[in-house]
Amino acid sequence: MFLNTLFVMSALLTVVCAVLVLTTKNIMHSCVFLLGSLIGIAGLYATLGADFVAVTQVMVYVGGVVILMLFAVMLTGGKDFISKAQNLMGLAPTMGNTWTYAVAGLVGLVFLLTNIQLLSRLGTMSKLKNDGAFESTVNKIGHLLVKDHVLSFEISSVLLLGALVGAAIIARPRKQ
Amino acid sequence: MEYSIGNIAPIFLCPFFAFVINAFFGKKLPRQGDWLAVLAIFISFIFSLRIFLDFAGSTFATDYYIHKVFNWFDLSAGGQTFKVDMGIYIDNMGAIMLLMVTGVATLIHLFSTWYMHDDPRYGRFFVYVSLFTSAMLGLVLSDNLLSVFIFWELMGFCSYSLIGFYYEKEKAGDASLKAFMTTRVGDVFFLLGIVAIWQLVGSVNFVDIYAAIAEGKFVGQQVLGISLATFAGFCVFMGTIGKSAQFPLQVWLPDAMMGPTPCSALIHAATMVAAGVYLSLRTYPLMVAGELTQFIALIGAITAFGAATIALVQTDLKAVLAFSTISQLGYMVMGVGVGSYNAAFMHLITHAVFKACLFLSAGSIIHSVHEQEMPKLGGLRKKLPYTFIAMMCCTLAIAGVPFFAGFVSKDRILGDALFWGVFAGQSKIWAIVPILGFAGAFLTAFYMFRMMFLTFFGKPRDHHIYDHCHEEHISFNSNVPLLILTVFTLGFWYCGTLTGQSFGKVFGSKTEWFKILVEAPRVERFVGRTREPFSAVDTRVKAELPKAVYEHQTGYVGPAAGDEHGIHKAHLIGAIASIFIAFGGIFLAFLMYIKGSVKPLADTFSGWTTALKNRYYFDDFYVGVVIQKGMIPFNRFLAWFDMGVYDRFAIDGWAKVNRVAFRASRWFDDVVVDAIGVDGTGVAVNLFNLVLRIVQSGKIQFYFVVLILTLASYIWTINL
Amino acid sequence: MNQTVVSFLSQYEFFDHLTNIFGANSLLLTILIFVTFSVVFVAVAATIGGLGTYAERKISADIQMRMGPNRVGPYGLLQFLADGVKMMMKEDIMPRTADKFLFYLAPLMCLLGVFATLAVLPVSSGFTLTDLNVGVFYLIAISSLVGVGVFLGGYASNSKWSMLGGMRGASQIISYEIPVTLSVLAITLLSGSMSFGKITDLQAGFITNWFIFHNPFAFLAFIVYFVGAMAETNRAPFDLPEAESELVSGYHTEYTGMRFGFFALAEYIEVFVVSAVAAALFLGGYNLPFHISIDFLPIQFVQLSILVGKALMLYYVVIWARWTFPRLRVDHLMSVCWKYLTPIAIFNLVGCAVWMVAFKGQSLAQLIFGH
Amino acid sequence: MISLASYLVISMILFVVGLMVMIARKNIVAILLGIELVLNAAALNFVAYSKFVTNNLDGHIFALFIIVVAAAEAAVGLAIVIRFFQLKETIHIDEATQLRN
Repeated sequence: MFLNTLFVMSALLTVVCAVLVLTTKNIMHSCVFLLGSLIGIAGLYATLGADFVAVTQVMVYVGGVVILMLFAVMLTGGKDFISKAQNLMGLAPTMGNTWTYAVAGLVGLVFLLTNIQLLSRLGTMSKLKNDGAFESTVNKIGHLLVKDHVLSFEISSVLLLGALVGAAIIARPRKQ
Repeated sequence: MEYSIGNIAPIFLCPFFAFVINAFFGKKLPRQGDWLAVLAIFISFIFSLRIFLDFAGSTFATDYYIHKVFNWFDLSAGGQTFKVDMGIYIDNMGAIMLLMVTGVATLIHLFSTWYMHDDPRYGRFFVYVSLFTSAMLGLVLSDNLLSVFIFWELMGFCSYSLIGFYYEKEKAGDASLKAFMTTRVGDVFFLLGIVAIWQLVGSVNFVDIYAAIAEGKFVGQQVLGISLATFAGFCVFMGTIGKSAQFPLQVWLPDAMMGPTPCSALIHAATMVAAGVYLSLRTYPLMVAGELTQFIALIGAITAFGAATIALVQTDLKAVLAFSTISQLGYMVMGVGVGSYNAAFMHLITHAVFKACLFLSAGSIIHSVHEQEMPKLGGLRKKLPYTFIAMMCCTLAIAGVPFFAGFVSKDRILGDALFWGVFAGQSKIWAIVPILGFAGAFLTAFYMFRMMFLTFFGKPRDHHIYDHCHEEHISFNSNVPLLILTVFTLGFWYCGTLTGQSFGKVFGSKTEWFKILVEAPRVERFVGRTREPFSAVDTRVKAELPKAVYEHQTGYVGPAAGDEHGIHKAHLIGAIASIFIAFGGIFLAFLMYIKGSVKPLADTFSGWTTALKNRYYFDDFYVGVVIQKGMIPFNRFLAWFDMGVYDRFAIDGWAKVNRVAFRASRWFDDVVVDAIGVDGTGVAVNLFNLVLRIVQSGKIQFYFVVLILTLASYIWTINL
Repeated sequence: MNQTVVSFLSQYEFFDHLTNIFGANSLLLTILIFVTFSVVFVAVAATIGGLGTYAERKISADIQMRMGPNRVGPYGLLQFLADGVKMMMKEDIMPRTADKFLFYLAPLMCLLGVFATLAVLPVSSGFTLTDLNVGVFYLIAISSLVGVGVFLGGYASNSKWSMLGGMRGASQIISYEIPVTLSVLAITLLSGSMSFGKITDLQAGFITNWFIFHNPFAFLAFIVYFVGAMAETNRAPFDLPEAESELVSGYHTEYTGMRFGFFALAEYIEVFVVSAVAAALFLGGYNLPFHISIDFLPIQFVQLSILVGKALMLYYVVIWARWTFPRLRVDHLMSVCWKYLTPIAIFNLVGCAVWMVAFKGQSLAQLIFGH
Repeated sequence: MISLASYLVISMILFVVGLMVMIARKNIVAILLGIELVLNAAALNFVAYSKFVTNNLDGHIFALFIIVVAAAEAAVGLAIVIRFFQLKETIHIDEATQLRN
């Protein structure tokens, strides 16, 4: 019952915020809705018993979204999007126009249908195998990370380092 | 004693590493890294001393040699073999040479730390000197003409840099250029000789050349109508002429005195110029095979006498020494020519010692009084007592006074020359060689003592300079090197007797080591000898090799060893004549410059004196005739040929042909290629473009849509 | 399931009466207890936050040798209530060009971030709302929502001072999260758990069992944590986002009335929370220095008062620091974080790991005095 | 109510919405938002399958790696956006049609 309530709330938060990300015209609002959506996903993780993943999701994305917002503000300027009323046909930098939304809707529809086509076969698979009590995943994940998945763990650390250095190099202002 | 590469390579590598380190970090090192250079050459000296003691000290057989080879590069392909080897070759002569070079170089390095210490480019001097020393040692260690040539050129470069060391002076720059260009003439011939030998022997290794000579490969081989051996020997000897400043390429050496005095001592007296003689000694069998001995003897004699005459009128301290160097080198070359292999090499060694000492003494004087014009000096004996002792001993040695080294070696050369020219039954015209040799010896004694008297005796002629001169004190780096060298100007170090003749033995017969160790290469024993790999330790067991026998040998190692009587007679005459000539020259100098009872003969031979002062007009001849009248008109002719004939007919005519061809091709280009090929392609591309432009929009979202739709269609396809 | 206040209360007899009323295993009862406790927690926390403003003024007055507030109530103790009433009565102004949605959202987000941390705050062995097994991690994660609130507040006001304050706040909070997290990670390493309950239980006993005295690295980690936490809560000397001499009032320049009150309240509660967390992680938490059965209900209140007392002592230190140290410059602020605190924190982490391996997890006191 | 299908449907909606954001929006930062949504949809799928099908924690590990990759992607992506903005003074995606300058 409790889990069901949490699931419904999280699912609604996720889906509604995701749709709002798509439809809202202000990039900052989009970012906030994205944050909502991601926190909703964290809630979904929690309903799946993935406590560590859920908290990591919140941990990473709250900071990450703030950064995204910072960039959005710095690169587009906040004021324009508040003072100017947006019409759907206008070509403001943040937004697409009707045309792009139409294309996006079409493509989304196609992909939705594709996915439904795929998901329709899953009826036989959706059996809850692990219906036991909630147990902590932290220790197990720790063991998995340093035993079974140690190579990918190390590679991901190299990836992060590379991304860090690469980002620093790319973003460094160059003297022309 | 087994030698591996680790025992030998440091001789060459120590100075080389000192050069590398000093060149890059010298300025950061304390004292600009001079201690490094000195230390390096001293280490080389220690290693050389070890080798020398092994070779001379009854450890090896007399005909033992170390020869280690590694493959430098191998371009063999198909049936062709093209392997170039590098290696180390040390025989008795090489061991003695190594000891001489490292020993003299060590002392000169030490002296340089005193002589050069106020110089603004103090560190750089040691950089050059280290490089030079390593190149010289590399040359001595080389087992083939190619690496000899490499080190030869490296020394040429060092010589160039050191002559032009004071490049602020225009004369120094000119002198360095002159030295470089003049020796280059000889080097070109030398390279030609190497190529000639290569194409016959397939190798330029000394051992292979000796073996080839022994096998008679050179017999009957001709190039350009002359014998190949003659051609190759001549070309190699031209290298000697250039490097050892023989007639007619002697002009560079006097000018080379523009360099710092220690470098003059090291390069232009003791080692580099001796390298030319060393080379001709190494290739002596080739010279014999090419029947060049008479030519060589004549060149040597002319050089020895001519340079001695020029030295008579020089007033510059270093110029006298420079001409005396040329003259002494002439004696060595003459010794090679007359077959006095042993004595020529001995003279090389003794000359290196006393000439280095002389130059260092001159350096000491110059550094003390800051003047090198002899007429302004005089009476320095009291101010510079140690320098005086050193210089006096060396002068006695070079003048050929008995008991000194110069007498031993020069007398043997002259005795051999006398036998060769007079008693050996050749055409009488070759008597000119000993005559010029003895005349040169007389002049040598005269001009050397003239120099001594003018410098050290009499009253000081310029009191300002005299008073400025400081009293000399014993110091490890100013006059101790001189005194050490002075010790070795005595004759008994080199032979068993004080006089060099069979009489006057003092230390018994066992010290006649030089004669036993050094002999002309007997080419036949090199036939079929296999090479040792570089890393291998010598496998020949000590016991198998005959020991060097140090007992009194009456047998003479010289030309035509059969004619004992003639040789003995010639040497006896030669020795007596030498003694008289030497003392005669000294006495004449004494009369002229101390007593003043005989006037200098300049007025009597005024025309000749003028010629002498102009150095026989060689420089003028080279500049005025060879270059002005010969080279420049020739260049003009070439330029005319280039512009007038080649340009006009060949190039312009070809251009005309091209123009016609061009018209034809333009038509083809315009009509066929352009209209059909290029424009047609353009139209085709344009058409294709119309389609592609829609797809290739550069808009990433469009690509993304296509990607997604493709993915969706793929999923649909595999699912349905 | 985790240890929660509900499962704690279920061992007492009065719980049986409650189950009789609501029915066994009733969701309603669970929710009722949770809601009750949450409301109490929030109320208490808000009171502490409100008293924080009073304490701030009183302590600053003490440091500056003034009287401070002394009119409302005894010793001016009710000043915060008066302030609260004033704020609620004030006109709620919003700039015309502000982003309305975000302008409303920002202070709420701040409050949300702070109050959500109360869920895992280990106030006592029984009264803790829930003892998550990823509690520490959760606390750090959820408290960074405050940064979002600060940034959104700065952005939504559409004022350059607010914007600058918001930018500074965002960069500062995100940056200082790193040394703080690394320091907390060191404690996680020492205790082998991320649950507050377990971490606190490991520190039971005498003062030498506290993690701050476990090893030298942990002591350094405490300092790093405390400095970083002060920066994260925008307290002086790290109060760049609201530096009144530079940015008028920083990200909440345009806020008035209760919305401003939310920001202020969130800040003061957050200071209390990080102090409590520091007390729980490093200073032994709610543990008494002697063993006592926790089943006896009043003991819970003793534990509660111990933790709150420790937290308040740290709270005092924070206020003391504010009125003692001058404010940092912006570039200094960043270099303190990235060039000093972060390397030190990494060093601590590695040092703790080495310590755990080298001394088999024994603390310094155990090494010296034996077990 | 809590079944694999429900999670997959949520994940699908997230994915399609992210897709549409990426297609419809012209702001590069907004496109990055879309990418985050898509990545999270995938991660959610992994965790859901881990719970309902494989019954081990490999899905969690994968979700963590997706978060890592998303962080790296955001870092590099934002750096590129900064460079792009320095060059063009806009972050409109349609300006990004050239591979150099």
